[in-house]
Amino acid sequence: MKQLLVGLSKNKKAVIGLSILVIILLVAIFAPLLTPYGASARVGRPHQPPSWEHWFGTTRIGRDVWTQMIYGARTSLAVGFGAGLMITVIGTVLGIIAGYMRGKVDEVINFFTNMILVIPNLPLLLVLAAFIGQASPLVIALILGFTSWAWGVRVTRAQTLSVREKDFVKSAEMLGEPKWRIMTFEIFPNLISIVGINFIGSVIFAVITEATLEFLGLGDPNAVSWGIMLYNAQNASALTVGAWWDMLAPCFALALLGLSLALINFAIDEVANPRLRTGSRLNRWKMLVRTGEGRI
Amino acid sequence: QDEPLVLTANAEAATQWVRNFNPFSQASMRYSTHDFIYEPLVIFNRIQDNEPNYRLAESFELAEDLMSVTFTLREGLQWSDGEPLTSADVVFTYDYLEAHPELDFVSIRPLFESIEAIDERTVQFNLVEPNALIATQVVGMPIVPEHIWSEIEDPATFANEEPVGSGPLTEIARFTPQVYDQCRNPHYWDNDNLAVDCMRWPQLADNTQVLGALAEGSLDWATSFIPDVENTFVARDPDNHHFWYTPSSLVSFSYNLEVPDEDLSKAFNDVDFRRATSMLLNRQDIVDIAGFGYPIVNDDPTTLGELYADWVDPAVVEEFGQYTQFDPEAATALLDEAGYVDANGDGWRDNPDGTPIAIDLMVPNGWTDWIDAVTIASEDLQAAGLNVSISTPEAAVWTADLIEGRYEMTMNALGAAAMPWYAYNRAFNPGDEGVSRFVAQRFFDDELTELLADFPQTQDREEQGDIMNRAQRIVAENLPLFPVYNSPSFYQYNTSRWTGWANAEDPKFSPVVTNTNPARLLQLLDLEPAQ
Amino acid sequence: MSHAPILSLDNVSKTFGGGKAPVYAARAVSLELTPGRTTALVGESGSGKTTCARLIMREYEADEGKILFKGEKLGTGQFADLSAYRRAVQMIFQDPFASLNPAHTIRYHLERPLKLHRKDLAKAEREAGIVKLLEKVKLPADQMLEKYPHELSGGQRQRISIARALAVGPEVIVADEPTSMLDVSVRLGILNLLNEMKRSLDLALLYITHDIATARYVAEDIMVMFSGQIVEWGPVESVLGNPAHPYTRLLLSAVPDPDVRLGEATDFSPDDIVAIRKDAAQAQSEVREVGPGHFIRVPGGTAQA
Amino acid sequence: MAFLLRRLAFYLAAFIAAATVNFFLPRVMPGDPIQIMFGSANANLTVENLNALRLTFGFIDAPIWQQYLTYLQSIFTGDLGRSIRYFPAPVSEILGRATIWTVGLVGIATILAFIVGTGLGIFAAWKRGTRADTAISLLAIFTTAVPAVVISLLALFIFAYQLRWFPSGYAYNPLLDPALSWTYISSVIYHGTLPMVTMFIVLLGGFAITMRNNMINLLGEDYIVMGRAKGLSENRVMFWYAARNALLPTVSNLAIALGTVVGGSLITEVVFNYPGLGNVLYQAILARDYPVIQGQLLIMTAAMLIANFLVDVSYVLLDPRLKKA
Amino acid sequence: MSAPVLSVRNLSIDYVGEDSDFHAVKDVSFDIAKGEFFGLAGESGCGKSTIAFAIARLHQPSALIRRGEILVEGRNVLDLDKKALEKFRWTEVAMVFQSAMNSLNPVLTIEAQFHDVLKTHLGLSREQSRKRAEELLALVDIPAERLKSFPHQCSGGMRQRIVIAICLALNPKLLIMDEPTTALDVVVQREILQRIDVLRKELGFSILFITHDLGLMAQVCDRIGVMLEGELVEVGDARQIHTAPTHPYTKKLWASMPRLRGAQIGGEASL
Ligand SMILES: Nc1ncnc2c1ncn2[C@@H]1O[C@H](COP(=O)(O)OP(=O)(O)OP(=O)(O)O)[C@@H](O)[C@H]1O
Ligand SMILES: Nc1ncnc2c1ncn2[C@@H]1O[C@H](COP(=O)(O)OP(=O)(O)OP(=O)(O)O)[C@@H](O)[C@H]1O
Ligand SMILES: [Mg+2]
Ligand SMILES: [Mg+2]
Ligand code: NI
Repeated sequence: MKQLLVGLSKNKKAVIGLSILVIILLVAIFAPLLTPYGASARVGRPHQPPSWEHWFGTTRIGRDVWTQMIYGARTSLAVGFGAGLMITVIGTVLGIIAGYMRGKVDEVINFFTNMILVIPNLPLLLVLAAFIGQASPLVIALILGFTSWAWGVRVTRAQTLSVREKDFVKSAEMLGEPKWRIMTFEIFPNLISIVGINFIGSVIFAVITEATLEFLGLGDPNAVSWGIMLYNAQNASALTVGAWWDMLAPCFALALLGLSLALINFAIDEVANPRLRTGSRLNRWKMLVRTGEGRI
Repeated sequence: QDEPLVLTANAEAATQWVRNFNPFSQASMRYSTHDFIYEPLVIFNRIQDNEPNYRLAESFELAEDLMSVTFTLREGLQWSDGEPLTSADVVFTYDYLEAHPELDFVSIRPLFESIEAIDERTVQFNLVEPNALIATQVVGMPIVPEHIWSEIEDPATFANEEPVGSGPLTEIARFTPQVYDQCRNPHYWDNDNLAVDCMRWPQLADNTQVLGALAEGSLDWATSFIPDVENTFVARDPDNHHFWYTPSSLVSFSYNLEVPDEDLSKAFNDVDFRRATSMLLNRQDIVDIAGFGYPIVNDDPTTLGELYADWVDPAVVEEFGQYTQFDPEAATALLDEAGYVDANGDGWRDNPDGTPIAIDLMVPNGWTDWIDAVTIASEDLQAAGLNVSISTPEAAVWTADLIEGRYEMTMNALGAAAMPWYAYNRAFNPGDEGVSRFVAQRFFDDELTELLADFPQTQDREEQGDIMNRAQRIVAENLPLFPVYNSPSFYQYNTSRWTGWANAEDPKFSPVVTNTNPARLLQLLDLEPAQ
Repeated sequence: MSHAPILSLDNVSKTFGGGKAPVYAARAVSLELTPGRTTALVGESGSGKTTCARLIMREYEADEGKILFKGEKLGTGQFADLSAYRRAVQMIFQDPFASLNPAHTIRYHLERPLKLHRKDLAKAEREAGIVKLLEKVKLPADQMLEKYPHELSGGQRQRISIARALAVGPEVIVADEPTSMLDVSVRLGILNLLNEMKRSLDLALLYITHDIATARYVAEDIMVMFSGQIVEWGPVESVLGNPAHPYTRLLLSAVPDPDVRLGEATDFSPDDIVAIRKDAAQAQSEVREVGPGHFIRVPGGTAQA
Repeated sequence: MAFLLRRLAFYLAAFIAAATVNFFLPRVMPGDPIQIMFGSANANLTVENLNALRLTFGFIDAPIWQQYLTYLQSIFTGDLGRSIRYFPAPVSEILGRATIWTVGLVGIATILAFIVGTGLGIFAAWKRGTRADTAISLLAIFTTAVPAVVISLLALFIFAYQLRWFPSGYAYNPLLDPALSWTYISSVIYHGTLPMVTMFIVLLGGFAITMRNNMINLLGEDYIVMGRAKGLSENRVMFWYAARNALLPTVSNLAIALGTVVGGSLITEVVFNYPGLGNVLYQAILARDYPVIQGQLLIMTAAMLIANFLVDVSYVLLDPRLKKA
Repeated sequence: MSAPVLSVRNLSIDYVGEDSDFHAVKDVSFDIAKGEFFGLAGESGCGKSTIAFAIARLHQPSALIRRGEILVEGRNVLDLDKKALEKFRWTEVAMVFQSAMNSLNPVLTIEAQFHDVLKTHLGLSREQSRKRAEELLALVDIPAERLKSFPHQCSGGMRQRIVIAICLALNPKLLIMDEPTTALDVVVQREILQRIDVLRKELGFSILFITHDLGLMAQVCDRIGVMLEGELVEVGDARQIHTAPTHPYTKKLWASMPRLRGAQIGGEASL
C-alpha cells in the first residue's frame, strides 16, 4: 500500500491525473463559492451564449451552465466513487472467496460471473433503469453496483488463485489462521494494485454509464448531473439551434474526469508492474547513450 | 405522362416503417391510413364552427327525437379496386366492430342499437339514447370494404399491406423501411380536385430529424416540435418556409382531490388553497420558456380559453378570472388568510391545523417540455412556501397512477375537440373514474354531471350555450383544474412545390397533418403545384 | 538421546487425479520422526517429497494409511482439534521470498503465531517473546521488527521463517528444501541453525531436499524417495556409503562431486538409466534389511540388490 | 475439444438463464403497454375493449409457469412474438432488418479497431519509452476514458453540423431503393462512415492498451530473448514471438470487450439515428415494446455467446496448448 | 595457445537508474580458448547473466555498456551494426537459457523453431530444414517425430536438449549456457552435461557455462572464473580453483559446501 502510494507520487501520469481529479473534487466541494447562482435556478434568458455573467452560457430554460457543471461534478463523483466502491467491494470479496475457497463455492461464483459477463451490460442496464422508472443518481449507482461486478471477480479471482499458492499463505494456514483472516490479512493486501485498478476502472465505468443512461432519458430529469445536462441539451436540440455550449460543457467535463481517472489507472498499472514502467530511467539512459557514455 | 407530382410529408416519428394500413389498428397503422386511404363520411371543420364538409356522404340527417341519424352516400362511389361502395359496406363495418370489439378504438359501437341499410346509398344508425352530437362521432370510424374484410379471420393482427380504400391515395407504390409512397386512387370520386399524384412519407426518427428535412427543404408538410422555429426553419428560406400554430389540447395542473393522504386531502379540497396555487402559476414564463413561446396561454378559469372562445361566458371570467392570473402577492395573502402558514418552522407552509403539507408533483419522464414547465411552476410554488417536489416516473406508470388516483399533483392534458362539451365530458364524467386519466383530478359534481348529460339531448345551439354557461361556472368556481396553456398544433409547410396552404391569413380549416385531424384531407385537396 | 518416535506415518498413500492417469504421489509411505533427530527425505523433483510434508501438515488427507502423533491417530482424541496439532507441528518453506507476506512487517509475522496460540500472554510478554525468538535465530531485534520482508536478504528471511515456526513452541518441524533458494554462502548458516534448534529444543526434524550432500550434513537418518515410494532408508552414513537400491546408486552417481571429473564416473549408460527408473517406478512391497537399520524396498524387476 | 464442449455447455446454460431473466424482467416492469399505446392518443377505449386488445397482444392470464414454458418453446423455434409498437410486424422481422446494419457497423468497426489497435499496441510496446509509445498510450488512454456518448456527440457536432461533411442520420439516402448499384452502396458508405469512425475510436484505445501491456509483459520472457538471440529479424520476433503470444490474453479479453462493443454501438446508433439493433432497443424501451425488448436482449445475448464461442475457437487455434486438452 | 574464441576486455556494465546507476559488471576481463569449457561462478545477482547478455548483444535499454570490448574471434561485437548483428547472433554465439520451459516459443512447433534459424541464416527451405533438424535432434538423442510437437508436449529434459540442438544448428563457435540445468533434477542434469561435453569434443565449440553450483562446475569445466558483486575475483584452472583457491571468497565458498563423501566440512566455517 505504502509502496503503491510512493510509486504513484513519482509517476508523472499519476500526478497529472490526481491533480485533475483533486481540482474537480475541490470544484465540486466548493461549488457554492464558485458561482453566484443556485444549481437549478433559472437565472437568465434561455440559451444565452457564454458571457461575463454566464461563463459557459445558459441552458434552454435559463440555468447557468457553469453552475450546473460544477454542481453536476458532485453527482458524477458521488455516483462514480459510490458505484465504483460497491463494484469493487463485491468484486473483490467474491473474487477472493472464489479464488481462495475453490470447489463448489468457486464453481457457483464463477458460473454467475461468467454468465453476467456474457449478457451485454448496457442493454441490460437500460432495461433495468427503465423498469425502475425514475432512476435517480443514487438508484443508478445501486444498479451499477449490483450488475457490474463480474469483471472484478474475474481478475481478483485469477490473482487470488496465484497468491493463494504462495508459501506465505501456506504458512499462515499452518499457523492455524482462520480462513477469513487469511483472506483479509494475507491475500487481500497483496491484491491492492489489482483492487486499485478495478476500483478506478469501475469509477470510470460508473461515471460513463451514469451519463449514458441519463443521456438516453432514463435518469431523473430533476437531478443536476452531467448526464442530465446532456439529456436536456439534446432535447433542446442544442446543437441544431447553435447552443453548442449547452452540449459541449458536460462533454468537456466528462472527458476531463475520464482522462484523469484513466491516467491514474494506467499509472497504478505501471507502479504495480515494474515492467510497464518507462519514463525517467529511460530518458536518462537515452541521454547517456547520446552523450557517448556507453552503448548496448 | 410526366413525372408524378409528389408531396412529401411527415406525421409520425419512427425508426423504421412497418407496412401496416389496418385502419382499426390505432396504435400501429401508418398515420396516412385514415382520411387518405379511408375517407370519412363527413369532415367537420373544427375551426369553422364544425361546418360539415361532405365527403363519402352527401348529406346526413338527425332524427327529431335524437334517437337516430341517417347518412346518404354519394352516387357512384367505388373502392380503389373498382368495386362499388354502398351502404352495405357501412353496415358491414359496424357489424364487424360488434364481432371484434377490440377493433373499436373509439368505443362507438355500444352507442347504437342497430345500423340498417335503407337502400344502396342510405344507412341509418339507431341510437341507444338520444344524442345530438352523434354525427361527429360516427365520422371518426373508417368504413372498410366488405368484399375484402369479410375474408379476414383475425383483423387485429391483419396488416392490410395492400389496402383497398375509398380515399384519394390508396396505391402503395413503394414501401421500404425508410420511405413509402402512397399514390392516387384511380377510382377516387373526387379525383378532379386532387393535384397530388403521390404522397411520400420519409421515415424520420425524431424532431431533430424532421427539422433537418424541413430546413433543407425536402419536406413539404410536417407537424413537429421545432425549437426556435423562426431561426432554424423559417430563416433558411423565408419565402417558402412557413408555420402556423393553432391552439389545441388544454394543459393544466391539478390536485388529486381524492388523495389518500389525509393532510393533503384537507388542503386540496379547500378551494382557497387551489385558487392560491393557481395564482402561483406563471403561465407566460411557462409558455415562453418551456414551450418556446409556441403554446397559447390559457388563463381562463373555465379552461375553455381561445380554443372554444365562442362558448366562453364573459361573466364567469369576470367573476373568477383573478384566480387564473399569476399574482404571487395575492396568492400568499390568500394562503396566509386561510391559515396556511409555517407552523413547525421548517420553512414550508402547513395546514391551518398544523399538519404538514408536502406535495409530490408528478410528470412523465421524457416529456421534456412538461418537465420544464413543472420545474418553472415548482420554483414559484416553493418561493411562496409550498413544499412541492417533482418526480418523473415512466409515462406508463404515470398514466396508470393517474387512472388509479395514486398521485398528489400533476400536469395533465385534455385533447381538443369540436366543442367544449367533449372536453368537459371527458374530464368530469364520474363514469370514467378508474378508467381514464382525464378525470385524474377526480372532481365530480352532481349538478355538473347532470348538465353534461343534458347537453347531447338538444340540437339547439342556444340551449347548448346555456348548459355550457352553467357548467363552466361550476368549473370556474371550484377550480379543479388550473389551466396553463393550450398546446399548439404544430404545422410547418413549404410553398416551393405546393401552394394552397391554410394559414393565419386564410384559416379555412385545420391543416395539421396528424392523423387526429381529418381536415388534413381538405388541405390535401386544396393543394396546387407551385409555378 | 534416544526417544520414542513422536510422529509416524504408517503405510500412507495419496493419489492425485484418479481416472485415466492417476499420479501416485505417495505410495505406502512409512516413516518415523523422533525428537532430537533429523530425518532427511531426498529424491528427485516430483518424487512425492512435498506431498509427504503436506500430509504431515494435514493439508491433504491421506487416501490410505494413518498418521500417528504421540501415538494417537490424527483427527481423534487429543488432536481432534487442528489447532493443537498446528501448535505442535510446524513447517518451513523452500522459498524465503514467498514465505513471508510482503504486505506485513516482521513484527506482524512473529506476533501472529503468539496471538493465535499463546492467548495467555500479555502484550509486554509477547513483545519479549518476539525479541527472544529473534535472538534464537541470531537476528538483531531492534533493527528487524519494523522492516518489511523485501528489505531483508534471503538468509535473513529464512531465519524469520524459522523464528515464526518456533514461535508456537513446536515439537516437530518439517523443512521443505529450506536452503535450495539460498546462496551457497548462507546455506550452511541456516542448516547449522536448524541443527542447533533441534538440539536445544529437542525437536524432531524432517528435512526435505534434493541436495544429498546437505542431507548428509544435517541428518542422522535418510530416506530416498522415488515415484511416491521410499525405496531406501536408514542411517545416513550407511545409506550413502553402501547404497543398496539401484535408484539410490543412480542418484548418488549423478550428484555433482567436484572431486570426480565428468566422464570419469560413467557407470550408468542412458539405457541403464531408463531401465532403473522403470523398475523403481513399479510398486515394490518387499522390504529387505541390508544393514543395521538400513532397509530397501526390493525392486520388482530384474535389478538385484 | 473437451475444452470447447465444456464451453458449449456453459453457453447453453447461460443462454437459458439469460432467457429466463429476460422472461421475468418485463413481467415485473410497471406500466401496461396497452395503456401506453392509448395513454396519450386521443382514443377513448372502454375497459372491455382494452381487455380484448390485451388478449390479441398475447397478454394471457395463464399461470406464470405455463407462460414460461410457452416462451421457452417459442424462442427455440425462433418465434419472438409480434412487436407492439409496430404491430403486427413479427419481432424477428424488425430485429432481422436492424441486425444487418448493426452487424455491418459493429463488425467492421470492431475488426478495424482490433487490427489497428492491436497494431498500435504492438508498435508502442516494441518502441516502449519512446515518444511514439507515449503518444499512442496517451491517445489510447484518452479514447478509453471518454464516454462513447461524448465522442459521438462531438463527432456529430463537428462533422455533421459544423462542417456538414456527413449526414446526421440514416443508413442510406431514404429515397434510394436498396440495390446492388453504386449509388446505393456509396450512399450506405457515406452514411455509415461517421458512426463507424466513432465506434472505431471508442474501441481503439482498449485494444491498443491491452496489447501494449501484454506485449511489454512478455518482452522479458526467455523465448523472446531467445528469438532475438537466434538472429531473427526484428519483425519476425515482434510478430511471431512477442505479438503472437501477447495476442492470447487479448483474444480472451476480446470476448468480454464485446459487451462494450454492444453498448458502444447502442449509443452510436442512437446519436446518429442509425437503424441498428441498439436504436431499435432504445425505441422499444421508450415505447415499452416488451416483445421487441425481450427478443432484442435474447438476440444480443445469443450474439455475445456466439461471439464468445468464436473467440474460444480462435483461442484454441492460436494456443496449441489447448488443442490436446 | 591459439587465439581465444572470446575475449572480454575491461567490460563494465551499468543498469541506469532514475538518478544513479547500478554497476552490475565492473571491469571484467577473461578469455575463452577454442574448444574450452569455461565456467562462470558466483552468487545470485553478481552479474553473470549480464555478461552473457552482453556477449550476444541482447541487452535492452537501461543496461548500458560503459566500457570495454567483447572480441569474438578478434572482432568487437559491440561495433556491429544491426544487420551484422543479426548475422552474428547464433552463427557465432548461441545461447541456452535457464529455463527450457520458457525459452521455446509456446505457440510454434519445434520444427518451426528450427526452421526459423535455418531459414534466416542459411536460407534453407522447409524440406531442407526439416532434414537438418532431424540430424540435429539425433545428436541429442530425440526422435524425429518430436518435430511436429509443441514445446508443452515435451518433458523438461527433452526441451532442454531440443534447445541445445537448436543451438548447434549453425555450428556456433561459442555456446553460452546460463544456468541451463537448474530446473532439472540431478540425473537429467548429469545426462545433458555429459552429452554436451561429448558434442563439444566432437564439434569443437567453446562453452561459457554459468551456474552457481560450484561443485558441478568443478566437475565439468576446464577453467573457472569466480565473480563477486560484479567483479571477477579469480580465474583459473578448474582443479586449481577447487584445490587451491587463492581468493578468500572462493575459499569461503568451498568451505560452506557440504561434502557427499569423505570428511564433512566444519560447521562453523561459514557465516
Ligand atoms: N495438488 C496436486 N494435484 C495433483 N497432482 C499433484 C498435486 N500435488 C502434487 N502432485 C503431483 O504429485 C507428484 C509428487 O509431487 P510433490 O510435490 O510431492 O513432489 P516433490 O518431490 O516435492 O517435488 P519437488 O522436488 O519438485 O518439490 C508430482 O507428480 C506432482 O505433479
Ligand atoms: N534490467 C535490469 N535493471 C536493473 N538492474 C538489473 C537488471 N537486470 C539485472 N539487474 C541487476 O544487476 C545485477 C546482476 O544481475 P545478473 O542477472 O547479471 O545476475 P546473475 O549473476 O545472473 O544472477 P542469477 O544467478 O540470479 O541469475 C543484479 O543485482 C540485478 O538486480
Ligand atoms: Mg517439493
Ligand atoms: Mg542470471
Ligand atoms: Ni574436493
